[in-house]
Amino acid sequence: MSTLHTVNKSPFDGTSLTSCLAHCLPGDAVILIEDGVVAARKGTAAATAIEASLAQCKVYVLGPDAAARGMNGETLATGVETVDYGGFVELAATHDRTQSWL
Amino acid sequence: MSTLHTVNKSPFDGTSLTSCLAHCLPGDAVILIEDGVVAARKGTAAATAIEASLAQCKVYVLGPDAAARGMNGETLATGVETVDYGGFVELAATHDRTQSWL
Amino acid sequence: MKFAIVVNEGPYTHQASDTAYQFTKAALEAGHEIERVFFYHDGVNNATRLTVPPQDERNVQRNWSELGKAHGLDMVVCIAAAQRRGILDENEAKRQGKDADNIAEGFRISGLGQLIDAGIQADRLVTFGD
Amino acid sequence: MKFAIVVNEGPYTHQASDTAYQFTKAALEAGHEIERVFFYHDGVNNATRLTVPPQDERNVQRNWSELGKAHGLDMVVCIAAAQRRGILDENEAKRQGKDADNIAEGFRISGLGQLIDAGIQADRLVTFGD
Amino acid sequence: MSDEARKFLYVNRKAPHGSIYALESLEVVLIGAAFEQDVSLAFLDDGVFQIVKGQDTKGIATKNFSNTYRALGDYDVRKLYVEQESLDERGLTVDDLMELTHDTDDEDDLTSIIVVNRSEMAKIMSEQDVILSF
Amino acid sequence: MSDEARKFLYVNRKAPHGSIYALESLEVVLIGAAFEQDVSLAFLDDGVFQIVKGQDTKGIATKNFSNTYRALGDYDVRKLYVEQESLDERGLTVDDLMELTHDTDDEDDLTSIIVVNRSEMAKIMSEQDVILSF
Repeated sequence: MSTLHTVNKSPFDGTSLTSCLAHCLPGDAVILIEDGVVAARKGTAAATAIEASLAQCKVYVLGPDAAARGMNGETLATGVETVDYGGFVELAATHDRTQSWL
Repeated sequence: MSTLHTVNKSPFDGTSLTSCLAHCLPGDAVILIEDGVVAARKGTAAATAIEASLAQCKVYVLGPDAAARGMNGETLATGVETVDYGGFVELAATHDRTQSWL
Repeated sequence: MKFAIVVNEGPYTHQASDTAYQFTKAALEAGHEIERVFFYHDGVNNATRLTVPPQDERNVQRNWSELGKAHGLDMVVCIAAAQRRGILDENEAKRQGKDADNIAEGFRISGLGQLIDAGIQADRLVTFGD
Repeated sequence: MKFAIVVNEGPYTHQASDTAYQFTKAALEAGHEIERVFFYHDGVNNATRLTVPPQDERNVQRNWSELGKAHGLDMVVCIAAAQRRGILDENEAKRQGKDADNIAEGFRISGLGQLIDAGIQADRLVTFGD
Repeated sequence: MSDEARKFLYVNRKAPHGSIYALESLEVVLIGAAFEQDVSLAFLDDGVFQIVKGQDTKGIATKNFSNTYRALGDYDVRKLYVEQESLDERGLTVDDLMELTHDTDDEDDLTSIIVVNRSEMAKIMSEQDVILSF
Repeated sequence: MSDEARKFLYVNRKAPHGSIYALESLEVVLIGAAFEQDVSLAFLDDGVFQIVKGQDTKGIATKNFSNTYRALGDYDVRKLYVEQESLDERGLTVDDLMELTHDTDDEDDLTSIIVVNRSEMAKIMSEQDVILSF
């Protein structure tokens, strides 16, 4: 039994990523979407928090949202995987429930 | 020349109060409105940040919003003054400009 | 697999409705079923036919209407949220004594029970908002 | 003193429109002038006459219309924001080939220039949003 | 899937009155009660402010729906999970919260408020069929 | 008061594309240019993401308005203040930003981007007649 968590806010603007990561359990996954993708830009405090979470859950970034914000493979934190909308759907299907950290 | 800053978000949910306080100058005033009032509840990290700012600027809380969130004089951080909508207008009139930290 | 989609934000101000649309489209393309799309809170504002977005921008409302038509989606607008925000169909307009209605093709107005029901019927419920 | 008021959020979802209303009312009561109230972004959604809020709640749209009437306020709805969100007056509806309009009494639709102009004419500009 | 009771969790993370989410969450919970599912509410982050006592909305001229939380027990909504860490960070204790109870067959009403720590809250979330976020 | 140029500051604190504010701010600035006021733009907090280079919105099917920032110089909008601390916190340097310039009478185009620290930004804000927040 595992959860896909979605985070759509910037960690510099709000605390939803922090709260999400604090409630993730082993086997869960987090997908960063919309403005939430900026958390995955490497070299920031948010990216460090994400990298620390990777020991227990997977972290994904929605590629189209990352590209819109000028991010690409090179600027992405280590260990974060990129998916498209189809990959997002697949993650929602393969986890038992989805929780949106709005 | 002074500024009235308005902050309408909870400091536990977002970073606008932090950013506002970092851009306040001596003689400025900050008014906490809407969900922003919860920053003035005493005994929190936000209240401590506000109390530290009082050396250079005044901090007000919009009373009707505080009451709506169950706050009263006893639960308010030291040095924060309460005003009603008329007092809010007065503050906007007596400062040279208003800046909303949305 | 059956998905229920919840849209909490209106068009343009936030990206939530766009993301919900792209997700729904991708789910259909992957062969999943959409049990219902439920428009809630400001999400009801996706359902007005009176929008006229700039020609060089996407048309959020029309995207939903067209996707709904192509796939026979059940697109439900929360009645309580719609009444607060001025989204009405012909019946509601009459019942409330209003002189106009504005609901777009493919949407229907119904109660919050449809949200609970979607949660019961679908395998997965995904919420998009702010 | 002359105030310009900017309202960036629609009714009910956020408190911004309520706060702007209370501020405007208090400013008038204190003898100040209101140069203009400018409804921008989702704030244009305050200007639809089709809302039917629950009877035990305040009527945000009617509050504005009544305050505007009582004090002759210039309440301007940003045309670009209004078009994206489906707020139309009779002229705009005709021009855009829409079969209905929904603007409420006391509001007028105009351009973003009216916001700049308000900033130039007023002594103080106060923005309410999210 | 529709024949057995599903576990619904309503997650409340926002302060009341500044936005409509607290009120709307309460409305769905009350309507949802008729569906006889297994309902829980979670109050964490700024959501804990929703059930603080002494809320008085006269000054902002909006509806004071905070008393409606007291009706939850009558609708058989008995599990209100409140996160301890969220209270702590906001300078609140359980004494600052409204007394929210439900009837029982024997003797006194029982409290519906269940204070849990963050990892217990995470576990509760992980046991749900449907999570509705407000 | 209306006969002399007023100092207008457009304050941009939100990331682009997740909400409409960046686009709307740009629209007002361009329209406002006709009013011949003294216009400045401030990019701080997540607002610095608005002028990051390489934005590609094809995948989210929205309008890529980021190139429009390049037109600001043609509208005589020449003061784009960017806060250093905001860049630092987001792992950005000025090299990650678009090159935004304006014409001058002599020789080459000049950059419109003026990187300032937080206390300089506070001072710039304190010198304005009107602040529009996005």
